[in-house]
Amino acid sequence: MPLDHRRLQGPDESQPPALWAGEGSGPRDPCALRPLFARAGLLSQAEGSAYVELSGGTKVLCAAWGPREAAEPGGGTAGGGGGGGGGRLVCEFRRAPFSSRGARPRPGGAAEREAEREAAAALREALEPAVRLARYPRARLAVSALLLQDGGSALAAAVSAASLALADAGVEMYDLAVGCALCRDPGHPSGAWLLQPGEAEERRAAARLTLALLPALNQVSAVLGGGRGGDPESWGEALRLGLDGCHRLYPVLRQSLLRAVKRRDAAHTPPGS
Amino acid sequence: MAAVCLSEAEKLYIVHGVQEDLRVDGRGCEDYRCAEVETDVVSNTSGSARVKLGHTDILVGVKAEMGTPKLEKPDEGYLEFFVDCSANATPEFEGRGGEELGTEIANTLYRVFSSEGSVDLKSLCINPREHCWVLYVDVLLLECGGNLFDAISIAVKAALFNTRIPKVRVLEDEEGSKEIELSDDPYDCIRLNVDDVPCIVTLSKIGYRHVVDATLQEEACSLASLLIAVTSKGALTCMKKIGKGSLDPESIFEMMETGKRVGKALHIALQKILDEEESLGTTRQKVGFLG
Amino acid sequence: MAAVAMRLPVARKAVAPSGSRGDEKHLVAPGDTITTDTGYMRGHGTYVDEEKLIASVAGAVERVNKLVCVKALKTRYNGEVGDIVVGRITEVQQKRWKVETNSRLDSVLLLSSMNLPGGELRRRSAEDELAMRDYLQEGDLISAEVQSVFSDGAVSLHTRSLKYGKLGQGVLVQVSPSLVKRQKTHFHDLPCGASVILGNNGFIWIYPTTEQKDEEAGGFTTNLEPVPLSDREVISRLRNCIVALATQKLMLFDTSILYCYEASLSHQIKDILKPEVMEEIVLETRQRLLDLEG
Amino acid sequence: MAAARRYCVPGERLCSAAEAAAGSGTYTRRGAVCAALAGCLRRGGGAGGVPQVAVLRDAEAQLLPDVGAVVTCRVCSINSRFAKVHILYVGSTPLRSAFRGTIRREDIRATEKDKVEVYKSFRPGDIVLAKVISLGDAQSNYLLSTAENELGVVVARSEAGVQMVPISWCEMQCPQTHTKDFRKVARVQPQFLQT
Amino acid sequence: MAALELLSAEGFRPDGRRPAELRKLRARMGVFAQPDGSAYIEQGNTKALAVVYGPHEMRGPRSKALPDRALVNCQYSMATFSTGERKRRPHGDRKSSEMSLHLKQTFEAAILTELFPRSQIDIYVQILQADGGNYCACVNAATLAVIDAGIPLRDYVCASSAGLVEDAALADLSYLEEAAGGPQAALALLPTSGQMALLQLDSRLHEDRLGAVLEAAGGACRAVHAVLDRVVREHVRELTALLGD
Repeated sequence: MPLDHRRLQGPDESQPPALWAGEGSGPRDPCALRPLFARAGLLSQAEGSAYVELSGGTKVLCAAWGPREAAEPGGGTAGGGGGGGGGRLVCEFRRAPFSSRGARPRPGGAAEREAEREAAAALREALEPAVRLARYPRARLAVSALLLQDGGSALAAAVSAASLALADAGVEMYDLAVGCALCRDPGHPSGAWLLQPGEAEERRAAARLTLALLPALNQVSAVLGGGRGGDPESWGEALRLGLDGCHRLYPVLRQSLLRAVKRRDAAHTPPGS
Repeated sequence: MAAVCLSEAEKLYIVHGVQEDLRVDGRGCEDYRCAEVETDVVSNTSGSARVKLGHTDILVGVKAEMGTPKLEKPDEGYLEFFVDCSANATPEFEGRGGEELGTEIANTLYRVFSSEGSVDLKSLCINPREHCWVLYVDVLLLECGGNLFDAISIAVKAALFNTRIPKVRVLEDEEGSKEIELSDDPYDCIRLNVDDVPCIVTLSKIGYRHVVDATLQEEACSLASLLIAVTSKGALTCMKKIGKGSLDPESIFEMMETGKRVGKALHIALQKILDEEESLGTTRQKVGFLG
Repeated sequence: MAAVAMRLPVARKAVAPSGSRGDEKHLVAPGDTITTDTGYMRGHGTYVDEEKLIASVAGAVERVNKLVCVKALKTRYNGEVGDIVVGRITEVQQKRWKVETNSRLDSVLLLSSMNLPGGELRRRSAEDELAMRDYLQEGDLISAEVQSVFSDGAVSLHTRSLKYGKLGQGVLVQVSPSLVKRQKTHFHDLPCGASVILGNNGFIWIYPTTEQKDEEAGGFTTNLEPVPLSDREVISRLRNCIVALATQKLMLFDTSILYCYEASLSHQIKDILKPEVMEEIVLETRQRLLDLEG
Repeated sequence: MAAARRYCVPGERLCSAAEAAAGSGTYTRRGAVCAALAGCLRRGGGAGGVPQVAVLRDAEAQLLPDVGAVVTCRVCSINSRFAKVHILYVGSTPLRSAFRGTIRREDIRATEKDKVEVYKSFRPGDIVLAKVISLGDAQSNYLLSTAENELGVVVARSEAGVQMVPISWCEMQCPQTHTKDFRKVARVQPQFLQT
Repeated sequence: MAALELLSAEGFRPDGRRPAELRKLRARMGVFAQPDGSAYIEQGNTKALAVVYGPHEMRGPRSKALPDRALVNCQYSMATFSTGERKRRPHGDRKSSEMSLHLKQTFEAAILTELFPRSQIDIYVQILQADGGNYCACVNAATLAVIDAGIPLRDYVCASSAGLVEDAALADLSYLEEAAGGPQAALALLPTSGQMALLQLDSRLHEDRLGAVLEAAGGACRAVHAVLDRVVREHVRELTALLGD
């Protein structure tokens, strides 16, 4: 049998040892939020854009486009219910090929596409209540999120970044959407919930939860969680913790958006006027 | 989704009715429609069940096939979910029309069963790292009358209860090569413990209240629902908001409580009916689709 | 308080047709030769092949003089001029609405065939065309009368009477059109405290009885006040009774609905839909109807 | 320029609805005017003396054609019943992407509607001023009308490729070949004329 | 391994049938409430469901509507658990598209489509359990569903398969007999007029033997017709009795 010399003779699938080593992170304060850096309006080609980074490695870049004519007339009414309703929000979520280390599905493989599509659907459900779609009849708004590096709590960061990008694009919204993730550490004696878990914590976790809050309206726009989280009281506690986390993140996002607006304004107003 | 279109006045009538705890079909907010459960309806599967909940009609077949364990969990078997929204349910699902909903439901099922311990996966292992049983849980949607998630989860649990996996022995010769021998006796089989298999309770927010087991018409009136997977012991294994709208934090807490309460009742009723069916033994006259 | 009822399915009991009147009828299935006599005229549900009159659907043969028809047990709605129908708007087009009436093609309601706010004799202007969605939009329910039937079988409706028009709060039940008995009137204010419209197309509308009958503005303003609980109970009970009658295949008309309603009173509203209760109350209704006939 | 400009983000409560009317870029919720855009706050006197708050952005980028708006569009195809156009401008704001619109035969001019013929009114490539009369429905696009003196063709080219000159409300002439073509000509208002 | 004996010396088949004998056939009309017509059929261990929607307004582009008759639209689908080895997709593969096309051709021949210009009739069949004769079970189920929907038919369409083993023609093949790879034919017949709606022949067959195989298939179709006819009449009689009036 002819040997294939061009390729290394190794197992078909392999993982770097780091995956199994685990990190020797000490106990941490479950309520601690990882520092968040956000900047809106950094891409010039997109109408609106935002970049969100959680210290510890999660990096998400989002771009948003304002109203465009819906691809086919009437295409939106099928799912819209109630006839000539508002516009459609189209969301996309992509993981960069270099976003994560360790065991990940083959890039561009069916499993990865499936995971991306599920995340995109979750993103849409989290953002839809925040956008005034009724103001954009027969039009289509688009948001695209690119996960550059996955260091845990990626979907939550994507929700925050996407809502900043939409606001930056000048889309009319009821509120910003702030995302926050939690996980339940199996090692911890009381099984406490951790806010904004890192990648390692997320992988070990017995249960995970991602929330999105519209802070001014005090409405929850996304709840997505699974795992062995215990009885409703425990999940309720997680929810409270997470919502509190969202409230604490909100000022950061707000500031970054205001900064972007001022920058834009300054660029358009000639100096001295 | 097979959505129905309602006039504003009809929606208003439904919303007001929910407010008064009297739904259009006379139910209260926490009442399920009458459900019919039958197991062992497809004979060439390892386990199967058919559940009718109002007009929603679900057929689930479980097939056990031999596979290789996943790398992360070398000593466990695993479950694979597939949901076929067939054109039987509504012409909208023809061709690839049902695919989107099907993957959404399948993804939710993965999430619901992601909790360790819902099914004893270790018992599905034949020999670590090499062979295990893969349970293909295939859901077929035959008719769609609202509340798909709950009906499907009931049917999945019933089908898993009905599943019988043949016992196998691993024979090892001197050289270390292994051979798998299937038991000759068809009655010699493993059964799954389904005590911890969760059921989904979908709570649809209509007006200021929430209802369980919404019909298609009620689903059209609801902007947001919370889907909760509850085990018979009252533990939650999955939580998910679905729909275009958003929810009040307070109402989420209420919904979780209701979900737990209703979920427990659901498990008791289901277990009772499964036991009752089993007690009838093999002499039970099967009803199936001919009934 | 959460109620979850589960059961094993029960095989249907074969209905003993002994001595029932079904035997007297001439029942045919597709492909059956009804007659080889060439003197007959071909009606619905039949076709002619090699000078034989052959059935194309399964059902009972009906002869009216020389005309031979076979009436199928269950079909889509076949429109006839003068029928009362209940329909749902599916599309707003230029100058007309498309209406779903369970026919084989969507029915149409022309802008010119309806009463517009402001009276009968108003000219339909271009503004009316643009404001069509304000009158009726997708999802709205209307009651109407069949004005004409096109050659391809599509139905044209009109609402040029105050009793027709947009429907307000209430509940719609859809049954097979063949279950609705043809009567002089299809609008009934039932003595139990609610009203029904028995559309010939099998759409049945149950709504609270209103005090004043003639509404102004041609029925475009809908009453958005909550319906009182007592009325809701009656409507829900009626709805479940109609579903029960339809499941058990009993003809729907005011008396049968009323009898069934009365038979159901000993049960809770939500229990009516249990198979055994349905069977029981419909059987009782059947018996009372037979007694009535004498 | 006033001292500090106030900037706001969506969801921010601006004032109570009793104090001021909600202008563009805002919405009212539970008796309060809230911002719907990220932008600069402006208070001003609205109609009837009631003060109005609005949130403005530098560029009115997100404008959509609305009923009643005058739009500039290019004709892309015609048939006997209607002309299909691409909407390029709303008022004087360019759209970032073209929206499709339809001018039906009966909406071309205000009088003698039954005698209108589409090909005597528009030709593909014409630049037309029109007014949005409806957002259309599932089948159709934006419905536009030119049934006013001020609306209709403003720029058209002859077969020779030269820009034509209007000679009456229904005719244009090519300055080179002197051939006349039928158009539904707009009487352009002076205030709309920019260099 | 010795080849499986498909026909014993005594003239019995593996499941104990005589060559011309059908498997046990049971059927029911009106299984579901929402579609216009529905039916379920069991032919031995082959189980199929059929539902009919229509005739109704065209879905999708109106331009596809036929001005003089109804469009018949079919989809054949197999439940992923229906086969011995799990199927990956219920439909959309080459084989099921071919089956869908065959069904469409069969029912275009039988339904009086010219009565419903511009409309559409959807027939969806679903194999729940596959044990040979899938196409035939689907045709039979769909016939019942079409009758249940009250759509005019020229005649019943009855289908059955037949094969040839050692000069003997076998009717209504099971999966075991199909898998043996001998010549086999699937026939859809309008029994009263004796017209064929579809005939499909797989593998090589000597032309002299065709007659025997066709005869076996035709005989089986007529036997199927007898059973279906009984089911329909029973159904009609029961409902007419209930409706009274």
